[in-house]
Amino acid sequence: MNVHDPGPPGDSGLTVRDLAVNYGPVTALRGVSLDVPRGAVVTVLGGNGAGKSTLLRAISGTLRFHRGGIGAGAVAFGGRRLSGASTSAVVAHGVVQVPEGRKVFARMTVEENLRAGALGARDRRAAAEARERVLTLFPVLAERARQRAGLLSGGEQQMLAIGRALMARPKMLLLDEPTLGLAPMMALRIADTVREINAQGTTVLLVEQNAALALSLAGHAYVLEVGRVVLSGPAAELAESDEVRRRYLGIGDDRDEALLSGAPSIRPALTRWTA
Amino acid sequence: MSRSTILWSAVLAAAAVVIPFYLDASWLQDGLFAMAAAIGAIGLNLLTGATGQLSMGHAFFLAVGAFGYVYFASEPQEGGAHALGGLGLPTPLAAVLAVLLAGVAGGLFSPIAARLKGAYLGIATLALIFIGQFAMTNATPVTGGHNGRPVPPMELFGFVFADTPEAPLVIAGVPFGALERLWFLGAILLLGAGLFARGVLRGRPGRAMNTIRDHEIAAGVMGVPVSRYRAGVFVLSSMYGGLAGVLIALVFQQTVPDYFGLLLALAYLAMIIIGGLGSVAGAVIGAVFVSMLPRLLTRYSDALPLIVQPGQEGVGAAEAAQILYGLAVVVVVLFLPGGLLGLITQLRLRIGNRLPAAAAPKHSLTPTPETRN
Amino acid sequence: MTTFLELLVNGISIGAVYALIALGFVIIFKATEVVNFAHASLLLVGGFIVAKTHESLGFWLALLLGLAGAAALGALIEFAVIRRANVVSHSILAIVTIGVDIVLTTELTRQIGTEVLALGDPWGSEVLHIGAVNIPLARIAALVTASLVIALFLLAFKYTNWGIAMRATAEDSETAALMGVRRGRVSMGAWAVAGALAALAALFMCIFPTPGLDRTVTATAMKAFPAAILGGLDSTTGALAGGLIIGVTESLVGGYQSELVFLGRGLGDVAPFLVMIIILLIRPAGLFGTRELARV
Amino acid sequence: SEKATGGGGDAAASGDGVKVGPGVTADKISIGLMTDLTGPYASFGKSLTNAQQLYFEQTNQAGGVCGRQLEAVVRDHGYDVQKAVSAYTEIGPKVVALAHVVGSPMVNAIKQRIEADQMLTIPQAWATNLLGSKPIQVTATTYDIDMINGVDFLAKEKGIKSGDKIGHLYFEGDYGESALNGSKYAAEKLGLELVEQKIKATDQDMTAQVTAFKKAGVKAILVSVGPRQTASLVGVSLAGGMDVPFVGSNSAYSPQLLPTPAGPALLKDFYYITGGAPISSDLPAMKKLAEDYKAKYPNDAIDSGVSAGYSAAAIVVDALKKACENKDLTRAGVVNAHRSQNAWGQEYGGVMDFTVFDKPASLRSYVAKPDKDALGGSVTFKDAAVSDLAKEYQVPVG
Amino acid sequence: MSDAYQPDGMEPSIPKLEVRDVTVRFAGLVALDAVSFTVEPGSVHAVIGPNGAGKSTCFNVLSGVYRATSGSVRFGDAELTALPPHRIAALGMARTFQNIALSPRLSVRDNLMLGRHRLTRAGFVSAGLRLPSARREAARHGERVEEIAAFVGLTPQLAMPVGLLPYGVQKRVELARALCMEPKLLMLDEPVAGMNGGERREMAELIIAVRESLGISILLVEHDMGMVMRLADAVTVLDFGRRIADGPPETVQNDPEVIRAYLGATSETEEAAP
Ligand SMILES: Nc1ncnc2c1ncn2[C@@H]1O[C@H](COP(=O)(O)OP(=O)(O)OP(=O)(O)O)[C@@H](O)[C@H]1O
Ligand SMILES: Nc1ncnc2c1ncn2[C@@H]1O[C@H](COP(=O)(O)OP(=O)(O)OP(=O)(O)O)[C@@H](O)[C@H]1O
Ligand SMILES: [Mg+2]
Ligand SMILES: [Mg+2]
Repeated sequence: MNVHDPGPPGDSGLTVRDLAVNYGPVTALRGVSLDVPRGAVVTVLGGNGAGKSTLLRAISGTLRFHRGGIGAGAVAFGGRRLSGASTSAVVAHGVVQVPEGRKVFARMTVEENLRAGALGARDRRAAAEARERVLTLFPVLAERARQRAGLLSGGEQQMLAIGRALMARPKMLLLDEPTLGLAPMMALRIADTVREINAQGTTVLLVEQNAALALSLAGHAYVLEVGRVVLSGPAAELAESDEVRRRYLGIGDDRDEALLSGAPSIRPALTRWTA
Repeated sequence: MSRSTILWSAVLAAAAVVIPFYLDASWLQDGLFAMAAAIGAIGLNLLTGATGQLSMGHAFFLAVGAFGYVYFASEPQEGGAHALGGLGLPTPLAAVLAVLLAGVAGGLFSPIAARLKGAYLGIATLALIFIGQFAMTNATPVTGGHNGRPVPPMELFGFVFADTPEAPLVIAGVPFGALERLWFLGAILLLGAGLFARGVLRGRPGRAMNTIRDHEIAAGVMGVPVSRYRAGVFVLSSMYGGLAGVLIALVFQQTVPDYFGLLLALAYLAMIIIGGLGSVAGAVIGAVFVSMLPRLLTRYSDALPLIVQPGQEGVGAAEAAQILYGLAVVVVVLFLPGGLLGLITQLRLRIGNRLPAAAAPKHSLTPTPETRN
Repeated sequence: MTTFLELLVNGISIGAVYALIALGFVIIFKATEVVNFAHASLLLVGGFIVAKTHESLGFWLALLLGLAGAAALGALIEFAVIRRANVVSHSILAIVTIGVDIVLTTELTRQIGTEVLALGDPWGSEVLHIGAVNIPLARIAALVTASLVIALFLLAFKYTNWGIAMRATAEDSETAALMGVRRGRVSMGAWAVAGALAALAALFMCIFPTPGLDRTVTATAMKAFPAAILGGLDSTTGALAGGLIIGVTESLVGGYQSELVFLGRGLGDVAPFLVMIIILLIRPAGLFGTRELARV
Repeated sequence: SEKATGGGGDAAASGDGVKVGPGVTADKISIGLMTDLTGPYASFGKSLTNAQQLYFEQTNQAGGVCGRQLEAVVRDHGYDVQKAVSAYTEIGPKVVALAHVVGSPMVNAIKQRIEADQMLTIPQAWATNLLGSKPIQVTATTYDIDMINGVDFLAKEKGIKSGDKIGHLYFEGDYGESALNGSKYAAEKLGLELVEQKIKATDQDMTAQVTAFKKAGVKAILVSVGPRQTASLVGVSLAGGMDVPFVGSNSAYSPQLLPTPAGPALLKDFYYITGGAPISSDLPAMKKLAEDYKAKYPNDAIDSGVSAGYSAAAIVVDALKKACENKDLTRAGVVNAHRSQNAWGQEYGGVMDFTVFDKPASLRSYVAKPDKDALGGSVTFKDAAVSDLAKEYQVPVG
Repeated sequence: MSDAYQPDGMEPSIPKLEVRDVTVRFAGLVALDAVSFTVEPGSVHAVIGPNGAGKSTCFNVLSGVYRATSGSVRFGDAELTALPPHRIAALGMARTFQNIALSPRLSVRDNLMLGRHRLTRAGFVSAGLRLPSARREAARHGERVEEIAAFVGLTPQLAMPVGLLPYGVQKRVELARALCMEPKLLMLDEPVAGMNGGERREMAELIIAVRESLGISILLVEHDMGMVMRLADAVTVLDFGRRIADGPPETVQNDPEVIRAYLGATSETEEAAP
């Protein structure tokens, strides 16, 4: 396993080498390698089921919750091996994931959700600071402190989920589709937040369906398809590539325009039901 | 119906007809208890398995059925230490009324059944057991009090389901006593109860019930009157319990309040878990397993290692049966999603090689891959 | 009046013991969303260890051992069963605990056999006379201990992260793990604590005024169910309130039995359940429980 | 099939000219024991079973009955009615008599079949509703007779007099209610006021009941509950300053209670009334039984189940012997033989009349008192006697 | 082009939905504050607004999941605010859920058949006894379910348990289930959230086809502004539970209040929402 030594400890970011992941008989990732340098924002694009969430799970050590496991390869952060470590150990190393679909603790209050975020961290003073920072980023969370999180709107929940992850003062943040279901302005807010978090020194690995937004944030991007990396490069370059424009930015498909402008559908019409 | 289903049905039907000619009375009696348990378990599976409403009070409805039948069918008795009431109705009518009465009892509880969910409903139904015990021991004129009262044998079109020493019935050289006769009655009732429940589960009500279990709000928005359905299923399940109670009373020939206690209610839950939640076949398999296990262990205790004869030091058959049945519940949930029925289906599939073994059975206990929030 | 007071005090003190058991349910429910029907066996094992060891070790050491033993059994159940059961519905897990309970109580009652075991407590059959009211010393000890323990838990839930970690794990163990919570530790811890509480309750249930531990003790655990439910399954305060309500109800109904004959004999056993049903009709999540609110 | 016997009658004469039926072959007589080894009466059930097996063994060593060896068929119903019914269906066709059945609900559940089968049955319960059935033999006194004799004892020796209040703590069910019949009757006759408290077998803590008794100001308390409840009652009463005599039914006491904290209270002023002699009594038969039992079961404690089981076994075996003399070992023959005896059991300390079955076989009760050092944990406090009250009492039957 | 399309064979029986001054309060929070709007028969009406503005709450009131604190909702002649969900469904109002709410263990076919619940009658007795009426009903509606499945493109998955299907397909099952109710008003809560470009296009196409074929009213909540602008005939904008704008898409899009509260700078919007 030392063949892919991720480099000198302490200053390297996240490295993923030749990662293969299986869910029982299903192979979800094969031979994926990826680097997230310290302080960078890297994004991973890909269609539904490409394996993006799987990649994040492999990093955060939550595959076992889905009956999955790492078949081959290694993940390391700051020179320390994460593959094989328990989730709590990964968190202790400063790698924190915001799960797909927000997953706030619905029955706990917003306040308690934030406290839950700090459970991994020992330092009380640091936790208080982190709380300050989160509430400045998302004032709505302060307003709703006593409300049960399950009753928040989708966007509020997403903010809570990010805020909760920040409570652990992560060195690296893994974001799984943070703009899912968010209003455009809110998506922009999240984007700003990611920039801000990054500017404060947190490394970010971002998984997004909203490719335009992701590419505007990231320095480097990878494209996953059916469990493999099919494209990678500087974000700006990728954003120019035809393939990415067509598939992930939804630009340049003329069929699209025709369809949405109210022209007759190519679909078989559904007749009315007569009881 | 597939060809193999027809084949299996034919085999089972033939077995059901032949068995009373070979097995002795005590086996028949246990078989009958298993049939009654199967009817009750089907009812509970409609409620707990298919609709997701935990009930720990099923034994109460069995009691209502049993004592209802006895009260409706018995002639009133004066004298003795306690006077016993009764309506002296024809027994088939009494049985039907008893089942309806169990339904009414379920209906009376349905304001609670419709409001509560999960553990709260489970423990609320637990109250039924205690209230039932209290009512049964206090309503002496109806129930005979602590000792219960004798059960009048069923009489259908002049045919009596009892031992008739004065006019013995002998078929193919086999004397047909109460148990042999009841065997056929039990088999027919079970068949009817099973087919009815299958129809319900596969039809419009079944889908509504499953959706209430999986997503109550969605069910309501799709047009299912959720509270009415929950109450309706509770009533239906109570009626199944009542029918099981009637059959048990007929087999017992004496009903005793003590029997319809907490342990019985828990045994029914164990049955549907062990057999497989949400299906008719699962309930039947579970019922047979739970009711026959102690019997088999007792019968073969001398041949089994680690099990001692009554009175010796060590684990007796009764204890071993208890332990095994408790273990079965745990093992099934841990290792056999879908219960014994799921296991059988998987084995059949694997043998038939028709589908990869990974295909999940319809009512498996395992969560399906996450849907997004 | 004296009678009423005496019944009331007695009810409160027995209610405190129910509250201890109910608190165990609540803790387990908070941590794993499971209604633990195996609680009776935790009770039994705790009492059994104390009964078997107090002669050689002395009471206090035996008590410690009993607490530890029941805690270990609780942890074992969590480790061997609850953690591994991967089910959609928590109702099914509740039924699994019934299975566990059947196995454990069968074996434990076999071990206990037919004896009535004394627990060797220091309070004996002494009785405190306060005015005209007589209260067994053991009951006072129960009341004091239960109050202390419950107060401790209320504070712990409020001011430590333990409560948060527990509820987070209960709700979504994967996400809780992403917060750095060690799932195993939290839920196992909860089961262990509940076990210890059960052992403590077993002690007070099996000493004066009852003669000792025997196989019937498990029946008493049943009364803690209505207590836990009517207080609210996820509420510590609820456990206390529920325990007291059940204890007092039972004591009063028993004590005024002859005045209540018109309601039928043996009302004492059903009264707790009737009270529970009435409360649930008004508040479906119990007095202090949080309502299950869904949004779509 | 094996079952196809043609359904004919089942009595037949065997080689030695003795008519035999189910449970009897040319060299073996099978006797059923339906006991509780895993339920609430497990200790009692175990003593009964042990003692009866001892008796059968001794009989077999002495040559058996009618040239046949006795064999016990034991089934444990764990105090569960359904299991009892199943067990009867299973062993009923294979035995000639039931030397003991624990639990009156169990006996009631199979009563109809016992009668149809003419199966001599000795219940180990003493409720009056077990009376009135020819094949069912309740031994010695019933609970009501014991209570009447008990009240009489209170009046004669404990200074209870007309106008006083006495309490009665009893179980719901046959046991408690039979006993209550007796106490009600006796109280009325003596002009006492009876304060009733009914409890269930699952109730453990008698504080509330004691409070109620105290409030009523009772001068003595009758006890027809289980040993645990007795212990709690007596302990709480004494600790609460209610120092009154207690008189229990025979099922209210168990020597296992003596080492518990309730022990001292029980030793103080508690008595129990029983139709059968305590095993510590001077009767030679009892002394021998105690020795033999100790020899065979050195690890098992001796309690009232030992003498009760042993004498019940003796009743069955004597009935079999008599039936053998009559050359009729069918079940009906055994029951008839049994019912022909009118003064059985002198050697066990109680003369019983088996010829009537709608009355208790005896009206004489012992008063026994707990004693730490005595065998079986109790000694005879007053020898068996019938009170005048009991003589006039009409036993309710069925 | 929003008013360009008017299906010619528009069903006259499609009623108007009128929401008048609806207020919803939760403990210490006003989720909807005197909101009013009208959904014209046969139109596509979009409700947009920032997260937490009250859009889903509005759907929940319309479908009877939440009770309005005050105000009225009329669908044709019927007043909805006091009705339980199943009575509202019976009036021909169907909805999908923001978070998928299907029965994961049932097959797609069974999930769709549930949509027929309000149109079918078989109860416990007739289903249990398999009366001919119940069988005929099941067969007839089974055929319609297959038609709808074909229309939505789910024919190959009909027998699969829903839980095993990919997210995008599950969202289509949600839509198909709502269509199976033969609604007069279809409410879609974020139908393309979490979908990629291709899937979004397909869903949009489907919605257009529904309106084209059935002529029913559609109430749409969506954050994908491109889609909203192209599909909607009218748009209502909510913010903090209050209606801040209402009108044709073009007008709303340029409303400064809307830009402030929801869209942010327009140029960026184009970029952020594919
Ligand atoms: N628990 C599981 N068991 C089996 N297969 C799984 C499991 N979770 C995911 N998969 C499979 O692994 C593959 C990758 O899934 P993953 O969730 O990582 O995709 P994704 O790129 O995150 O897609 P999306 O955009 O929908 O979130 C898919 O084919 C999926 O079906
Ligand atoms: N059941 C409830 N109890 C308390 N508050 C609630 C409840 N349901 C919703 N809310 C609150 O009402 C507000 C509106 O929520 P709603 O879900 O309607 O927003 P939305 O517009 O659909 O947002 P999104 O676009 O994020 O889905 C939110 O602040 C939410 O927290
Ligand atoms: Mg994903
Ligand atoms: Mg919403």
